[in-house]
This record gives sequence, C-alpha cells and structure tokens, in this order.
Amino acid sequence: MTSAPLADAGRARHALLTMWTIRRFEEAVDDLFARGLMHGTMHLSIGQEASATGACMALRSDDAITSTHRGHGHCIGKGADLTRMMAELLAKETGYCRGRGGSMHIADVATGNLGANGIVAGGIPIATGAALAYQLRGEDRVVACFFGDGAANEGAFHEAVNLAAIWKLPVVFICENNKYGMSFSTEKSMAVAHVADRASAYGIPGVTVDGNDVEAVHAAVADAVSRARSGAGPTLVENVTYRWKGHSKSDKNLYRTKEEIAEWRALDPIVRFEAVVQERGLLDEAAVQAVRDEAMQAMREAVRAANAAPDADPSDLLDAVFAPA
Amino acid sequence: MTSAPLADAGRARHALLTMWTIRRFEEAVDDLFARGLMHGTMHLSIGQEASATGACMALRSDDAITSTHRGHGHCIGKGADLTRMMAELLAKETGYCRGRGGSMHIADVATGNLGANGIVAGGIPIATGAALAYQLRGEDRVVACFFGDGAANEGAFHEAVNLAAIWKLPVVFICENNKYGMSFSTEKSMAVAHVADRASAYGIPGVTVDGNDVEAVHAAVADAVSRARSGAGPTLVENVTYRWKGHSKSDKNLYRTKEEIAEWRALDPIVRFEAVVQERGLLDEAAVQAVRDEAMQAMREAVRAANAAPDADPSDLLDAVFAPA
Amino acid sequence: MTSTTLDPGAPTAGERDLTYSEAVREAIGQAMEADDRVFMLGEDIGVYGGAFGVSGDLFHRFGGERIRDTPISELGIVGAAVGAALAGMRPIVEIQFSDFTNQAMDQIVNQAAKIHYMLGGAASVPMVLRAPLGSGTGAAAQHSQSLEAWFAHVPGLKVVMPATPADAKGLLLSAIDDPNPVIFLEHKLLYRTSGPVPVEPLRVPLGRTAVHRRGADLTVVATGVMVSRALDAAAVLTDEGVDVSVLDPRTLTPLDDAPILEDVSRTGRALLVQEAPGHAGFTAEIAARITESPTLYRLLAPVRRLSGLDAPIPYAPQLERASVPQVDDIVDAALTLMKES
Amino acid sequence: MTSTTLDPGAPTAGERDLTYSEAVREAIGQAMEADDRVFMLGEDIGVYGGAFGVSGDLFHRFGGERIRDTPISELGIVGAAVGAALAGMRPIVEIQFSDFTNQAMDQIVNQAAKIHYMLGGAASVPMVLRAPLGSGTGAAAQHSQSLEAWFAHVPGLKVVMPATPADAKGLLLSAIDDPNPVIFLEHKLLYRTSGPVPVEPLRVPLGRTAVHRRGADLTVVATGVMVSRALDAAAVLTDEGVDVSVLDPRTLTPLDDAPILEDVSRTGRALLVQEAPGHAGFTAEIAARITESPTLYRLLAPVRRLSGLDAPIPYAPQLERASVPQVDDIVDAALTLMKES
Ligand SMILES: Cc1ncc(C[n+]2csc(CCOP(=O)(O)OP(=O)(O)O)c2C)c(N)n1
Ligand SMILES: Cc1ncc(C[n+]2csc(CCOP(=O)(O)OP(=O)(O)O)c2C)c(N)n1
Ligand SMILES: [Mg+2]
Ligand SMILES: [Mg+2]
Repeated sequence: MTSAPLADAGRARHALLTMWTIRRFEEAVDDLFARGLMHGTMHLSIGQEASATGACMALRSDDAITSTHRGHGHCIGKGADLTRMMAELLAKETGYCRGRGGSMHIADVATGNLGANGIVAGGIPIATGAALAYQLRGEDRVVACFFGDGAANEGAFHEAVNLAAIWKLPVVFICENNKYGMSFSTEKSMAVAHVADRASAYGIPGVTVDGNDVEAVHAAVADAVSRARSGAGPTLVENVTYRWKGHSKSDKNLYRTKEEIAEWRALDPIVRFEAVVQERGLLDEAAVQAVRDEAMQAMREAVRAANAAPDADPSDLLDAVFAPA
Repeated sequence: MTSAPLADAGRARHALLTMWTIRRFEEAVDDLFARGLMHGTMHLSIGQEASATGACMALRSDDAITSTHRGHGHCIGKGADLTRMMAELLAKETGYCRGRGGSMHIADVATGNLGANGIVAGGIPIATGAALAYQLRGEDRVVACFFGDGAANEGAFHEAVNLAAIWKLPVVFICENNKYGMSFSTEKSMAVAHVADRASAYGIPGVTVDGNDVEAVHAAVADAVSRARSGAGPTLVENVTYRWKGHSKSDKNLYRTKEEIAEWRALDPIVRFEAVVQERGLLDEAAVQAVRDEAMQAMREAVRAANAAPDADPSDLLDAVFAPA
Repeated sequence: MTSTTLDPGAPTAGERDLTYSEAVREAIGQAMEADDRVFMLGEDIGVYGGAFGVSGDLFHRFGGERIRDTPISELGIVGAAVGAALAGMRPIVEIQFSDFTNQAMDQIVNQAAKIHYMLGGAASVPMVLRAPLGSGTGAAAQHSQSLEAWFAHVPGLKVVMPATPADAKGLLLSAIDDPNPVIFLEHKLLYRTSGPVPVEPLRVPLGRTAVHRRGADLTVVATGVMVSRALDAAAVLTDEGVDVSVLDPRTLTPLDDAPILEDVSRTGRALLVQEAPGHAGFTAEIAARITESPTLYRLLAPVRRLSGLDAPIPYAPQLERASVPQVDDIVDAALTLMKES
Repeated sequence: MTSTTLDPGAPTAGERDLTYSEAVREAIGQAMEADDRVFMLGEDIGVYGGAFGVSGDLFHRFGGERIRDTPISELGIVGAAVGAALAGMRPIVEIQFSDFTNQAMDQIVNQAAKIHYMLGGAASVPMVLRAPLGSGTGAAAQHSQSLEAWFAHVPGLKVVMPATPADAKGLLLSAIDDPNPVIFLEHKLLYRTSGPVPVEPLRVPLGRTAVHRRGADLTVVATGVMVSRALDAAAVLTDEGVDVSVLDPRTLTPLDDAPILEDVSRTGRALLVQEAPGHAGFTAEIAARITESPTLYRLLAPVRRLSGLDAPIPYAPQLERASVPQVDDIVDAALTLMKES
C-alpha cells in the first residue's frame, strides 16, 4: 500500500484534495490575518503543497512525522482535523493545543504528528528519538522528519542525522528546500548545490527531487520509507520547492525578485497535478472541480466551526505546566 | 618558507626536537601526576606528536591556532614556553593562566595560540571567528584549528565549518583522528570511513593523511595553509594517529585491546622520523642523540623552574573576572 | 554614583525623539563609524533589515562585510564572534529571538564568559550579543522567554536591559566599548516606543540604576517593558493616593543596588516587578539584597515580587496577557502591599 | 507533608551502605528491570562505565541497546531522549559534566520543558537528564559549574539535587516515574561518599525538604555537597555553643518551602549555603520567600547567603577551594550571623 504510486484514481484524488485543502487552509489563514482576526505570526506553505502531500501519502497511519514552523501542510497531510487546527490558530479552547501553542506548535499525537516546532531544526533530534523508540520496541514504524534548507545549517541537523545513520534508525529526513531560510538564499548559506549533498557525510543516501511534483516526492519518500522500515536506516530526501508568500507576516520580500516569484508561481504544483490526472484520464474536469469544491467547503466549515468555539480559557494556566503523575 | 619541506637539516632537526619535546613533556606530566604532584586531569598526546609538529611547522609565527583538551603538543608546536606551561600545570602564579586555567585552558596569545579548550569542538567556531577577523582586516594570516574525531560529531563542527566554507575564510581544520572519542570508536560514531569524507558536505577539500608521518602532515597542512592564505578558503585535513595512553587519567582502557595499542606503538612517529633523517643523511646518530638530550634537558629545566615558582595566589580571584575598561 | 533621571520628559537641546529600535540602530551606526573593529553578524540583518527591523538600513550604509548575514547557525555565529573578538575585533551579534541563545549557550557561557578568567587575564572577549526578549507578540513559548536571570548568574558576563530609547542608545554604546562580553536584551514590545535620544554618541555607563520617579510610599523596581508599565501604574496609583518610586537597575550585572536599598529604606515597601517567571528569577536577587542589608530593619511590609507565571508563554492573546504582569496587576499589587503594613 | 530525617544514622533492616554512585546505579538497574521503557543513553556509559563510573556494569547487565553509548553530540542525544519519551519510552540521559548541558539547552528548555504545555497537555516528556555538577576535582571552569538555578527558572522542568546516597536512589526512582522532564544533578564530590540505602526500590517523593538536624539558634539551608559541609560545620558550631538546624530542599522545583519557613521562624536566623555563584543564584529564591512570608517578622538578623564567588572555577587547588564555601566558611558565617542580632 505504502509505496503504491498515485496512479489510481482514488489516490490521485486524495493527493489533489490534500493539496487543495492545504492551499485553501493557508489562504484562509492569510485572509483572517490580513483582516486582523488572527494573531501572532504565520508561516504559509502555499506553493509547497506537493511536498507535504506526497511525503505524507508515503506513510502508514501509525507512522509519525515531526514538522516545522511552516507546518500546516504537514499537519493536514498527516490527517489532522481542520476545525481543531483552525480553532488553535483562532486561540480557541477547542484548538489542538487549547490556544497554548498556536501555529508553530500544532501537534496531533493521535494521527502521528509529533509536532510543529518554532525552533529551526528543533524537530530533527526529536524525530530521531521517536525512531529510536520504534527500533527499541521492535516496531516497524517510521518517522518522517520535515525541515527546511535553512535548518540544514544548524548543529541539531548534523548531530541528529549522524545518530540516525550510525544506529540505522527508521527515519526519513525530508528537507523542503524552498531556496531561502528567511531571506538568506541557499547559494549563500551553503557551498554545495544541494542539501542532499550532505548525506554523504553521514554515509546515507541523499536524493534531490522536484518538490513541486507530488508523484516524484511520493516515489522518493516511499522508497526511503521502505528502506527505513526494512532496517536499512535513514535517507535524506530533498524536495526542491518554493514558497510564494513571504517568510512570515513581516516579510517585505526585499531579498528576491518579482520575476523569481512569478517563475515559481508558474510551476504551481496543484495546477500541474490537475493537468497530469486529466491527461492520464484518472479524473475528469468535473471530478477535479468537485475536489476543489470539497476543499473549499471543508475550509469554510472549519472556519465557521472554529469561530463558533469558546475562546481559550486563561483560568488554569499553571495547571497545565506539569503532566499529572 | 611556510611550505618548505622538512628536507633540510635545520627543519628536520626542528621537527625532531619538537616531537621529542612534546613526548618528554607528556611523560613528565604523566610522572608528576602518578607521583601525586599534579592535580586535576590530564589528556596526553603521546603517539600523536607528528600531527602537532607537522601542522605547526606549516604555519607562520603570526598565524594562529586553536587547540583542545589534548593540547600540550599544539602549544609546544606553536612555540610556547615550557616553563610557563609546566608552571600552569603545577598551579603556579607564573603559569600561562596564573593557575586559573590548567591543562585544558593553556593559551599563549603572543605565539598565536588562542587556547586549548575543555569543550569538545569548542574551539572550532572560535578559530572560524579569528579567521573572519583576519579576512575583515585584509591580513594574510591563517588559523589552524585542531580538534579530534569525536569533535566532528558535535553541532559546533558543522556550523563552524559551514561558515568558513561559505565565506572562504583562511582557516585549516585539522582533525586528529586517533580512532576514539574517549571510549567510542570512529567505526561506531560515524557511518563514513574518514572524517575527511565530511568535507564534501561543505564544498571544501578534504584530505586524509598518515598522521604519524610528520612530513606527510606538514605537506598536507602546508598546502591547505597556502590555499587558505590565497583566499581560496578552508580545507579539512584529517591526521590519522593514535594516543598511546588512556583518554585521561581515569581511563581503564576497557574499550581497546592491548594488541591494538602495541601495533600503534610500533608506528611511533618519532622513531620513524629519526630513521628517515638518518637514512637521508640529514642528521647522524650523534645529532639525533643531541636532539634527544636537548629535549630532555629542556624538560628537566622547565620542571625545576616551574617547581621553584610561587603558588598561584587566591587573594584576587574576583578581580580577574572582568577585563578592566 | 547614581544617574538620576527624575524627569525623562520632552527632548532637550541635542535630542530628538527616536524609537527604541532607531536608537539601537543609531548606536550601532555611530560605533561602526568611529571604530573599524566594530561589525555586526546575525541572521537576516542584511537586506532584510533584521527580524525586528533593527538593523534597517545599516546594510546599505556599511555593506555586507560589516553587516554580515549568516546562515541559521546560532552556535557558530556566536562562536565566530568570540573568535573575532579574541583576534581584536568588536563584534555585535544579533540573535533573532533571545530564546535562541539556547542554541549558542556553550559559546556564551563556557567560552565568552570565562576566557578572560581562564587565561589569567591574558586575553579578553569584547563582544556584544543583542537579542530581543519577552512576550506580547503572540509568538508563543519558544519565542517569548525572558532569560535575563540566567545570564546574570554567569560570572564574566555583563547583562543589560534597556527600558527607554535613550538608555538603549547610551547603554549599547557602553556595551560596545566594554572589553567584556555583554548580553544586551531588548524588549520586543519596546521597539516601537519612542522618546528623546541625544544626537551625540553619549554613553550611559553600565551599572547605574535609573530613578524614574520618587514617591513617598512604596518603591517599585522594574526592568524591561515592566518599567513603562510601572510608570503607568504609578500614575493610576497617584489617583488612588499612593505615591510610588519607580527604579530600573538597567544592568543586572553589574547591579547598582545602593539606590534601590536607599529608596526602599525610605519608603519601607518594595514591589519587584519582572516579566520572567518568578521562581529563581532575577528579582529574587534584589529581594535577597534587601534582606541582607540594614534595609531589612526599615521594612514596613514584606518584600513583594510580581512576576510572570511559572509557566511557558502561551499563544492565545488572552492567555499571554494573563501570563505576565500588566499595569492593573502592578496597581493591585501595590495597593495590597500598602494594606499589609 | 515534610519527610523528616532527623537521624540518618546507621543502616536499619533492609538497608546497607552504598556509595552515592552505587545508589544511582542501583536505582537505574531496578527501574530498568521493572520497566522495559526505561533505557539510558550517554557518552561512554557502555563498556567504559561512564565518565564518573556511575553506569558501571549496567552495560554488561542490560546490553548496548538499553545502555547506549553515543557520539559526542549532547544536543542530539538529549533531543533523541525527548523524541523517545514522546514516543512512549522513559529515557535517562547522562551528560558527562553538567557544563555540557549548555550544548543541549535548546532541547532541554525550548523542547522538553515546554512540550506538554505548548501542546495543551496532549503529550508529555517523561525523561530524566542526569549530570554531575560542581567543583573540587581540579577540572577548571568548563567542567565545574553549578547551574541548578537556571533549570529551576524554567517552568516545566523539575530539578533534583540529592545530597546523600539514600536520596540519590529514592529521588532518582521518583524522577524516572515522573511524567515530566526531570533534571537530576549529582555532585561529583559525593559519588564516593557512602551511607545507608534501602535495598528495595523505595521512592523518595519529589518536593519534600529533608531536615537533617534541628537546632535552636540558626537555620542552615544547603544543597548538594554543601549539605555535608553544613553538617560538619554544625558539629563544630555545637562546640562553640551554637545549635543549628540543617535543611536540604532536595528538589528546587517543586520547592517545599514550608519546613524552611517554619524552621527560620523558630530560630530567627537563616544562613543559605550554595556552591554556585551568589548573584542570581538559587538561594536568592529562598531568601525572597522568607522575605515575602510572615517569617520576615520573626527574623532576629538579616538573612545571609554564603555562596561561591561570582567567578568561574579556577584550576589550582588552593584557588578552587577559595572559590566555594568550605566547612570553615560556614562556621564563620554562622558565628558572624549570631553576632549580628
Ligand atoms: C534556532 C532558530 N533560529 C532562528 C529562527 C528564526 N527563524 C524562523 S524560520 C527561519 C527560516 C527557516 O528557514 P528554513 O529552515 O529554510 O525553513 P522555511 O522557513 O524556508 O520553510 C528563521 C531564521 C528560529 N525560529 N529558530
Ligand atoms: C561538549 C563536550 N562533551 C563531552 C566532553 C567530555 N570529553 C572530553 S574529551 C572527550 C573525547 C574527545 O574525543 P576527540 O574529539 O576524538 O579527542 P581526543 O580525546 O581523542 O583527542 C570527551 C567525550 C567535553 N569535554 N565536552
Ligand atoms: Mg527554506
Ligand atoms: Mg579522538
């Protein structure tokens, strides 16, 4: 099942629906934020939907992920409830974190999402540790660890990937290389062409994938997942992609050109996959439209339900610091 | 001058004398410690003398080094005063650090030694920063950064080498791979054969050298130094060597075999270089013996002078915390 | 030796209003003009202008060599600053959020703070680490901490927490001059506040408590954003008939405690306000100093600390507000304290 | 709810003398036997037996999977423990010297401490981080720190500092049981000290101050190695006609302050002893609690802190000794305090 291609109509539809759902979710967040209805800061993954979708579809439901500050897509890809996600962002008691975490800390342990992370590279050692737990218990579960190109310059990346390599842990390191860590381009931050070039330093395979091609992502991650599940250890998969929006809400886009953004918008992973499924006859235009409508509908419903939920309650903040014995 | 080989008598003699001085220094420390006359813990570099010697001889006097917990050899190689070193270890006021630092913190800014370090990999970012200072000021000075194989698994290694690589800083990273980080062998701590294999992750050259061959070390480091000085950026040089003694004074050597130690003792870098210089007719037996005597004599004198010096003075400890404006 | 700023009112000659972030930027610019050894490194401080816009146009004025963008490698860049300082430069590192000093703690604590001492004085590490601290922006637990007490607990570090634009500029200039590592903690809610700042690069010396106002009844000691909240509270309290002093130590190390002890001796009541969690927080040090001094015998009531909850900072705005002292909380605490004696 | 240990004398039935490090090892062994989820990871804990010999033969008893040697990667291994804990295990990480927690601070402070809260309670991080702290071994500034105050200042961490072999065992078992991250700080000078320890895996609950002795004149509060120094000082003081209490909070978070406040209320004098530097150290918290409570009104003299110098720990033995409180210093401080009232 896991490594089945996205070539049957059911899985193709699922991939497309996931990508549309991510897109619509991010757009809704962008809109709510712009209208002053959402608080804090937000890191949107518009343009990167194929990476989260293709990767998560290569996982079993009992596999886990760790995610990042740009984590809404991963969360949705792994099967989170949109209303609880939106409720979290809207600072509601019914949110995934009861309003305590917000965008950068959404987790859904039930669906195997061990958490977004506000710390660049913070999730990489954690993913490694979860994989160690599975290995110690003899379970055949795998962890997919998402991080950005910028994160690959943190010491945490180095230490954790090395641990996973020497212990042959069942983890797949998925770098979403969107060409920038905030404003700093990969040309400037690394003296190698690809983050995947770093795999050789750990004696593990590294592969660079067109991260806007959901099928390519899926195939590469599925291979890496089988490898991990079989006990052969980690793989570093680099999905080359792009974020359309600024890094966060305070970005003025001074470090990149309008042309570059336009070029990448032309490589929209969703438009592209819609064309593929129609060419292959997996879905017709009506079916594609139905997917779009379904995503839009689900999002509207999530925003409505989340808005209606009670605000997060400040009365018991101290109770929540320690887990009860 | 810098990259002259060790093939003339003067430089050969200097190399041999340096190695013998390091050996005698370490033996003296071992002895003083065993007799309860020295305090704390000590990390001896017996067996690794060729690395410190060959590397430091490839440097100009205004070049700098950063060193490690196993740093006596680097310090001597860079030209430190033996009496002040010994005085430091004997907790004397005349020691390099006035008794405040001890073995793991000896520095000699005058001879360009920016300091040993009690923190594994702690010196790597510091070396990088010193190299940045030279580059910013347009000076053609180079920093040689010593560290162990174990240090190459720290995040500090990764971050600092990457910075040096992207900014083409004048630094040479010299890994003294003695096969163990304390008890943990490189076979277990890395999934690559050589630390130098990690250079490719940073887009810099990596070279593995017989670290018990002082000429090979010298040649490799000299190349790397010229490269750095010319503005072409850092190189990772890995000197494969071995420490004869335990990791520190508390090591019971449970993690390696007597046979392995014996094999490496047979590869004594000093015996080997003595044979080379005699074969080549650079020094005759008498000249070699004179070198040995000189080293022994210098050491005896250093121990004597250091012992005679006043003890470090506890009366002004608070004054030394902050540098005066 | 206390510099008394009893009426930080309208700009006088040679001053004009700047925001706190403009004041920081101006100090850096003036220091860089005056001294080639000064340079800055940090993530996104170049063309982006800094995560909080503090470096702004410095990149355009001084170029990318001296306003140096870095990869996301806090440990590496702080270590690079340590090395550059040892080699004779005067680096200023910007860490985007002070929470990420956690990444660089080895270089801050095990290296920068100790090198001068460990080397018996043979070298020093003149560097400044600037980082925004505090909550109030909805950035949640990993982007909102106030860790000043940690740095104060490390011998060898100086620790500065400016509360006004003028202090931000003047203290930063002193920090850059200082031959020791200085941790310079800017409160992110203050960046957009404004006040009079001297045009000239005038230094505010490290180790001088500022007396923002003097009152007869109670001494409030506050740091960072709590200084302006304390001043707001003082205004409300005046209407309630309670006349309070507001003091800001400005530097936690060195700590100029004499003016605090004097003022508390005079009023007999101390309210110590910080945003950080109370447990083992910095105001405990101030409380302890009061208790160790003869001021103890002048107390009319227990010393009170008003601190952030002993909890991480939550995301939701209403939760975040409830987690750290607000003006009302200061007013309430002061009124309660008045009743305790 | 205070557990009073008034006479920790000779072993009783079910006890025998163990060293502190044997007691730690026994706790780990018993926890690992009882619960498959418990495992250990750290540098050189395997065949080497640990930098301080604490893991000893555990590697031979439990094998290299569960007594897992790691590369020198503190951030990585603490993070791996966080991840393993999230995934249902009960990891115990050993950090060779507590100074190297600086390397791992992000995972300790930004991750482990906050995850339960940030996730609204949806997950927890049951892990123990063990690390030796303190000076006295000639290992100098980067291997001798006492950073307990830092951990105490981080909401979400529990902080334990056992002072006796029995406490080491009983508190470690409680720490392993606890569903939260626990920082367990062992003093390296205590490893070879011995005392009676129960054979059974009896828990000493977290959050109970130990009363080692009660005296009429003065209350000494001490932690870590200072507890035994305080007890030695107490014996000397008895000869001088001064009768002191010695209390050890044992856990800094949660802090059981009631017995301390009670005892100080009774004696009227408090001497707070720690090895760490005084400035912003943990005893400031205890001083502040005294000052905030009605105990303030029972004080016959100022509260006194006796701490390590506000300086790094030097290498030379005579300098090192001069840097932290010794038995004589405690005696002197107590006598001085008696004269102050
Ligand atoms: C340790 C740390 N350093 C810096 C930041 C601030 N920051 C947040 S996201 C980000 C850029 C991350 O780049 P990348 O890893 O490529 O992910 P992307 O944002 O491109 O998805 C930065 C610098 C942080 N959150 N954590
Ligand atoms: C950050 C840190 N972790 C652990 C230690 C303890 N320690 C001191 S030396 C050492 C081994 C270092 O191995 P390597 O880098 O190979 O140098 P070698 O001792 O072999 O020369 C260890 C683990 C330390 N000093 N610093
Ligand atoms: Mg990126
Ligand atoms: Mg080694």
